[in-house]
Amino acid sequence: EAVTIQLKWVTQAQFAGYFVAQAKGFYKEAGLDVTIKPGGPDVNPQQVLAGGGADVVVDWMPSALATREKGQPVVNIAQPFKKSGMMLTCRAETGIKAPTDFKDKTLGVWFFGNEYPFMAWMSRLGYKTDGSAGGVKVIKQGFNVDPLIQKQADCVSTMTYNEYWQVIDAGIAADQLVTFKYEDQGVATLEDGLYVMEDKLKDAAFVETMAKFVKASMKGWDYARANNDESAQIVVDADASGAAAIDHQKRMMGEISKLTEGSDGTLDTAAADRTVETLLSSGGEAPVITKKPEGAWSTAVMDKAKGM
Amino acid sequence: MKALRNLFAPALLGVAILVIWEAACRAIPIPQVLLPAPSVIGARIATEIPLLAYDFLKTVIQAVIPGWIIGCAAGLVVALLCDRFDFLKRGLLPLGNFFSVLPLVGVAPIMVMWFGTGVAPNIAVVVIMTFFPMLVNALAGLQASSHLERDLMRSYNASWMQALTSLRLPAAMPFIFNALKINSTLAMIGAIVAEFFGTRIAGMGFRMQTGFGSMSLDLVWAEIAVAAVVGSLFYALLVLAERAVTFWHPSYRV
Amino acid sequence: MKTERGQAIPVLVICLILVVVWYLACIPMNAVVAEAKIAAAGGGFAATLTESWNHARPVIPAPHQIAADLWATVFTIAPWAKKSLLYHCWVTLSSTLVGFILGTLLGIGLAILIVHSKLLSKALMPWIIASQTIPILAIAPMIIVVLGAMGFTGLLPKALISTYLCFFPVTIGMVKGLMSPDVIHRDLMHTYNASAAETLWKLRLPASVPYLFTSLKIAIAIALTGAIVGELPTGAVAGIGARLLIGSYNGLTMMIWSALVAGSVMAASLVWLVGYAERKTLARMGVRA
Amino acid sequence: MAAAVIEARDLSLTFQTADSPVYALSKVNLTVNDGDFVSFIGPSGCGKTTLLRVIADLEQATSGSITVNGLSPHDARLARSYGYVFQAPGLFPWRTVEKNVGLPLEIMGIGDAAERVKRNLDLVNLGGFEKKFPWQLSGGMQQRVSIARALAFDPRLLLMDEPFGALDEIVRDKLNQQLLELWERTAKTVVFVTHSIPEAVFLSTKIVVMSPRPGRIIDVIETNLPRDRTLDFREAPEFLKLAHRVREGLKAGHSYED
Amino acid sequence: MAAAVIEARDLSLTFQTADSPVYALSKVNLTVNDGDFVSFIGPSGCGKTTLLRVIADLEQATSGSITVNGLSPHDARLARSYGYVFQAPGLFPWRTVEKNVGLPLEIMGIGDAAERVKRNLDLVNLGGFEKKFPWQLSGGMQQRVSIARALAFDPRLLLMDEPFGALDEIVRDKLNQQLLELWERTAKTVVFVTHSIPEAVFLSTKIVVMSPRPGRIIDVIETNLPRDRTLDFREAPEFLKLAHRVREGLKAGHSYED
Ligand SMILES: Nc1ncnc2c1ncn2[C@@H]1O[C@H](COP(=O)(O)OP(=O)(O)OP(=O)(O)O)[C@@H](O)[C@H]1O
Ligand SMILES: Nc1ncnc2c1ncn2[C@@H]1O[C@H](COP(=O)(O)OP(=O)(O)OP(=O)(O)O)[C@@H](O)[C@H]1O
Ligand SMILES: [Mg+2]
Ligand SMILES: [Mg+2]
Repeated sequence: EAVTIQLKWVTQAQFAGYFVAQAKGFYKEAGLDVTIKPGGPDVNPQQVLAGGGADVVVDWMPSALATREKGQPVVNIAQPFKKSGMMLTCRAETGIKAPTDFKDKTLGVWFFGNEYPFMAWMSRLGYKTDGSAGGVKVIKQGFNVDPLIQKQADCVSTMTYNEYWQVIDAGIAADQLVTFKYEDQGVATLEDGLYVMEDKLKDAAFVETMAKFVKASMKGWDYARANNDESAQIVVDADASGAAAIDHQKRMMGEISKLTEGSDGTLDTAAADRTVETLLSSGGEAPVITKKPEGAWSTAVMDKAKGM
Repeated sequence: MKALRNLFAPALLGVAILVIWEAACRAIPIPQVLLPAPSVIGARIATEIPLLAYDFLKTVIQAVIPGWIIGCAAGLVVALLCDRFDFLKRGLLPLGNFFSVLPLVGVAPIMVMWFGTGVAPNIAVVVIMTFFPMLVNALAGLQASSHLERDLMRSYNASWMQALTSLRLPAAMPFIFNALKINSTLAMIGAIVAEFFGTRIAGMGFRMQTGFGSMSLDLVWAEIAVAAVVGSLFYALLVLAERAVTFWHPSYRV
Repeated sequence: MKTERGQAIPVLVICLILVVVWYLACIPMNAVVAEAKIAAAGGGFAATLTESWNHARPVIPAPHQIAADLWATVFTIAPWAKKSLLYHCWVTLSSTLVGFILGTLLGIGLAILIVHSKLLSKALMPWIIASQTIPILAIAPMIIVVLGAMGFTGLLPKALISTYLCFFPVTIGMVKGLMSPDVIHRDLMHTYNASAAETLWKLRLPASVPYLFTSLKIAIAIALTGAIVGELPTGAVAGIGARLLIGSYNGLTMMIWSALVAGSVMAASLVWLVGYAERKTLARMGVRA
Repeated sequence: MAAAVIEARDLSLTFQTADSPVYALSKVNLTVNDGDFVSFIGPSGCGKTTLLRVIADLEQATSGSITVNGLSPHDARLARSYGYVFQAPGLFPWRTVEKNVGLPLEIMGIGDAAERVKRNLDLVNLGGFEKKFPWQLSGGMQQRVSIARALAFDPRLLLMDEPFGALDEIVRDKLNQQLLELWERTAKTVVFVTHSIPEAVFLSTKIVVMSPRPGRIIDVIETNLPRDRTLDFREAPEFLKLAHRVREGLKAGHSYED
Repeated sequence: MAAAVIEARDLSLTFQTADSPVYALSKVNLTVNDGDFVSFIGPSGCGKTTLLRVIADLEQATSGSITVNGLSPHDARLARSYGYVFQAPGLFPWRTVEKNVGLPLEIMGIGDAAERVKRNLDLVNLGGFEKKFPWQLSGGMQQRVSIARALAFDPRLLLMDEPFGALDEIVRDKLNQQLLELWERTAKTVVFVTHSIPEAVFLSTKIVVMSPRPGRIIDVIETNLPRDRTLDFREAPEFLKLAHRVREGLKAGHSYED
């Protein structure tokens, strides 16, 4: 059976589980012929899913919920990532020690759907984000950490497994940095989960295929956690751009393992509810969701997978 | 009256496109997150006018127009320098070609590095995009005068500057206007794309990008519609100016 | 021809000036990122130079750093390996060329239609213009998704984005060019009762050649831009655009810059090729030097 | 009586320009019969070219009527009834001399092009210049190429706008004679604009004298001279009488304006 | 003896073309003195325009030497020594008639432009056409605008390439006379290309007869006629004798080629 999976971002250890399952033949064992499509800043997995370009996509929950509210019923079928890797990294020299010090500072934020946890956090802290005095100055951060390195921003968004290490690589020692993990601030949202179209779940055969897919993928994740270095190499080999560097991927693999640790793919509904809550409190002129979603996650596939 | 008639044909075609689009969206339910129906987009435009106006200000007034002016001026000046100093023509021109496609994707982040987090990097991107078409067209245009006309200026021992203003620039105008027109649309694209990579959190490009993120495709298309209208008006103005300046060109004497 | 022969020295001189300016510019521009290291190295002039010219993540890398990266990715790796810059150049080049050819044909075709039919020109032109004001990067993902759903993947979607971008300058230039024949020449064809096709072929097209080549130079440059942009929504797996994106994403400054240089070299070569074709064509048409 | 090839009735043409209208033709009446050789003569700006252009359907009359071969000028043009030598050479700069002369043959799909091109280039004494481009020719040579081009496809009706203006007397005399021979041999109808009174008298069966502001016909002189004239004929008394009449007409036209 | 304005010694010019070289000028020797009125006459393609262009520094001789006002043609051009009427009008289409005539005045920074433009347009009988664009003029009118343009800045040396080719006899006679008056009044030096033998004889102090392939001078005729001629003078026996001599020279030149 052919399965196409659309990743959220470029080929890197963040998606090691799928690449490992592919390379180690776990998919083949399950009788699946899997195509992995890398993503990028211009790829919206939900759009690819809607356009029929993929059967299943890796995406973050805020984006999936937004899509759902726009009338495109996508459903979470599995959640390999237990924890969020998002954090705000600040230069220590700016004097920021706690969230209360953000006042009038320039903060780099990722947009493209990733800004909502940040907005929720700021509104919880009582900061205005429209640039008015007494609030915080928000700049749109590209997909790297240049604004921090070049001192255009006091803090930037980073992932524990990627951008943070770019800051370190740029020659800024860890003790010159202050980090705030979203997980710790109570504004974390669920990251890399697997999503499919809701109506397809009515088809038992599809559920069966997905169950096989999830099971094999989770096997990949388990293997990746156990064999960090080998998995990093697999990712590097899978990268067609030739840009992935082995050292960086190894380190990323280590951090990713911390986020997937303990997940068998089952969605923690409490975490999902917290995500919804965070998003609902984010406010702003274009709220990502305006009401609590119904049926945005399904256990059908996981139930089946566990029974295999 | 004539203007009205001129608008009729394109308007008819436009209405046809919209009707087909709307019908398609209803008949084969195209997912909203792929392509919203015109009616949905229209509704969104109606409710978002202040936001669209604000983005228009941020993108068109602050980035497109200054960038277009600087880029076109720079292209023209370099073309003139190359024309004036043969050494530059031979030395600089081949290098000028290198800047013809500094790819946006690579340049935009660098511009942010160099020019900071304000509007300057966006302007810089527009300048880079518009520079080359003007350079190439202006150079071709400066060659467009006839030998007889140039001999006449020679017989007057006209200085380079005089020959330029009396003969070669007027003769180059059809080419220069081609560049201005091409650049008017390139500048719009450039400014919007620059916002994809820039740091500002306002503007048409920014709104489109976040619109994608939150799957508000109707908002994306609302911005696209504004871009199209603005771009077309910009272009139309240039066509009017072109007609006034190059009225003598055979293409206007059918 | 004359200019080509006498080009080497001026180009070298200008290059030299550029390189010197570049090195000088590195010092103040890299000051922010390098100051800590300069201080660590004990400060002073020598340290300033070495640190600002050799920083791993500079605001602007020194030319020799780019050259080193280019050397490493072009000459030390087999050209078909995916770490080789040549491989990525080829990926981009192939969709550029396909896009350019399609765009040129489309552009000329549209120009011909517009010149021959007042109605078409009135009805089409505004929409062609409007189409160009749609930021391609905004709709590229949709195009790619839709084409992907229709079964078109790989080269074609990227080439189509190039086409979309590059046909416009050709159309604009050719409309002007096809309208540029002198009144007396048009009258002459008129007296022969020459068909539209003959007038096109024997008068309008030859008269439009200067406009055509000017447009083609711009079009091929834009086609390259389009190909690069088109690589982003296709998963950025290969090509100059992918290098730029991933280099930027991973903070690999040298990778960005060498990709930029590679892109520029390609562009300059392509533009030069068009210019060469122009000179040859004009010479064959007996145009006075 | 021969059939009328050109028949103009009360033909007027006014150009609208930015400042004031120009009355280029005003109530022109003219009949050209089959086999006629008609010359237009008149001061610069009197509407000779304009009248020729109306006949050729390159300009539309503002009022009045005109037929060419019994058809409207438009239909006559579609039937490729005439060859036109413009006042300026109007050669295509990207074509060599022989390709320029061959242009109408290509368009009309006429065979034996090479032979015709050669014959007509020889006629205007330009053998040996086949491969040159127009800018490599002198002014008079360009004009001769354009004459060869109009003759190449052997039209029944020839419209010639100062074809010999840029030529010296000797070549001009020669071409005058050749044109006359051609006309006699082929019984073409020729409408000819010239500034030279002797040329007009020598060549024509009918001389149309025009006057400007507004452009109009002030005299039509039927010459009734024998068809087979030689150059010496220009010394004959009838010739001189006719020339005198034309000159007087011209002067009268001029006196109107200064 | 007056100072030599133009002095050419063994001047040759060969055009290299794709097929064969064209010997446009071959060993030309010529002296033009201050105040001379020199006409070049010769068959089409004999190098008249080319010689004028060499004098004007628009073409470089292949061998031989030439001075203009004792300077090289290049320096003479830089000194704005001459006014040139080209064979084609060469008007700028984006300028009105008056702006075209005013062009050299603008470039040379000459004052009282408006007055000069008006005077010269009147001279060529184009008053009332100031605001028209070139394409709104007849061929002869365009030619006259270009004459007015060359006269506008009152150059000491006038180079005129068939200036009256597109004009009718009456206007031509009038302009001939006006040119003659101008020449007498201002003691200009004029170098004049024409195809009309009477015109050449009537106007010139010196007639240069040229012949083609290779382009060369075959006769230089000093006319020694009185300076104040009227048009009737064209009936005088000396006139006819000179005209005959020029015609014979021309024929001799022609016989060479056919
Ligand atoms: N396109 C035009 N627009 C306006 N006026 C025009 C146009 N063409 C010609 N005219 C005017 O019409 C009049 C007649 O012009 P036409 O060319 O017929 O003269 P002509 O008799 O051929 O003169 P010539 O002997 O100088 O060639 C002139 O006054 C001219 O200015
Ligand atoms: N740029 C050029 N390249 C090649 N040959 C040329 C060029 N210009 C002129 N010739 C040739 O030089 C010769 C002389 O040309 P020129 O224009 O001087 O003749 P002309 O005496 O002015 O003739 P006309 O009376 O016809 O104007 C001609 O045979 C012409 O073909
Ligand atoms: Mg005329
Ligand atoms: Mg000549």
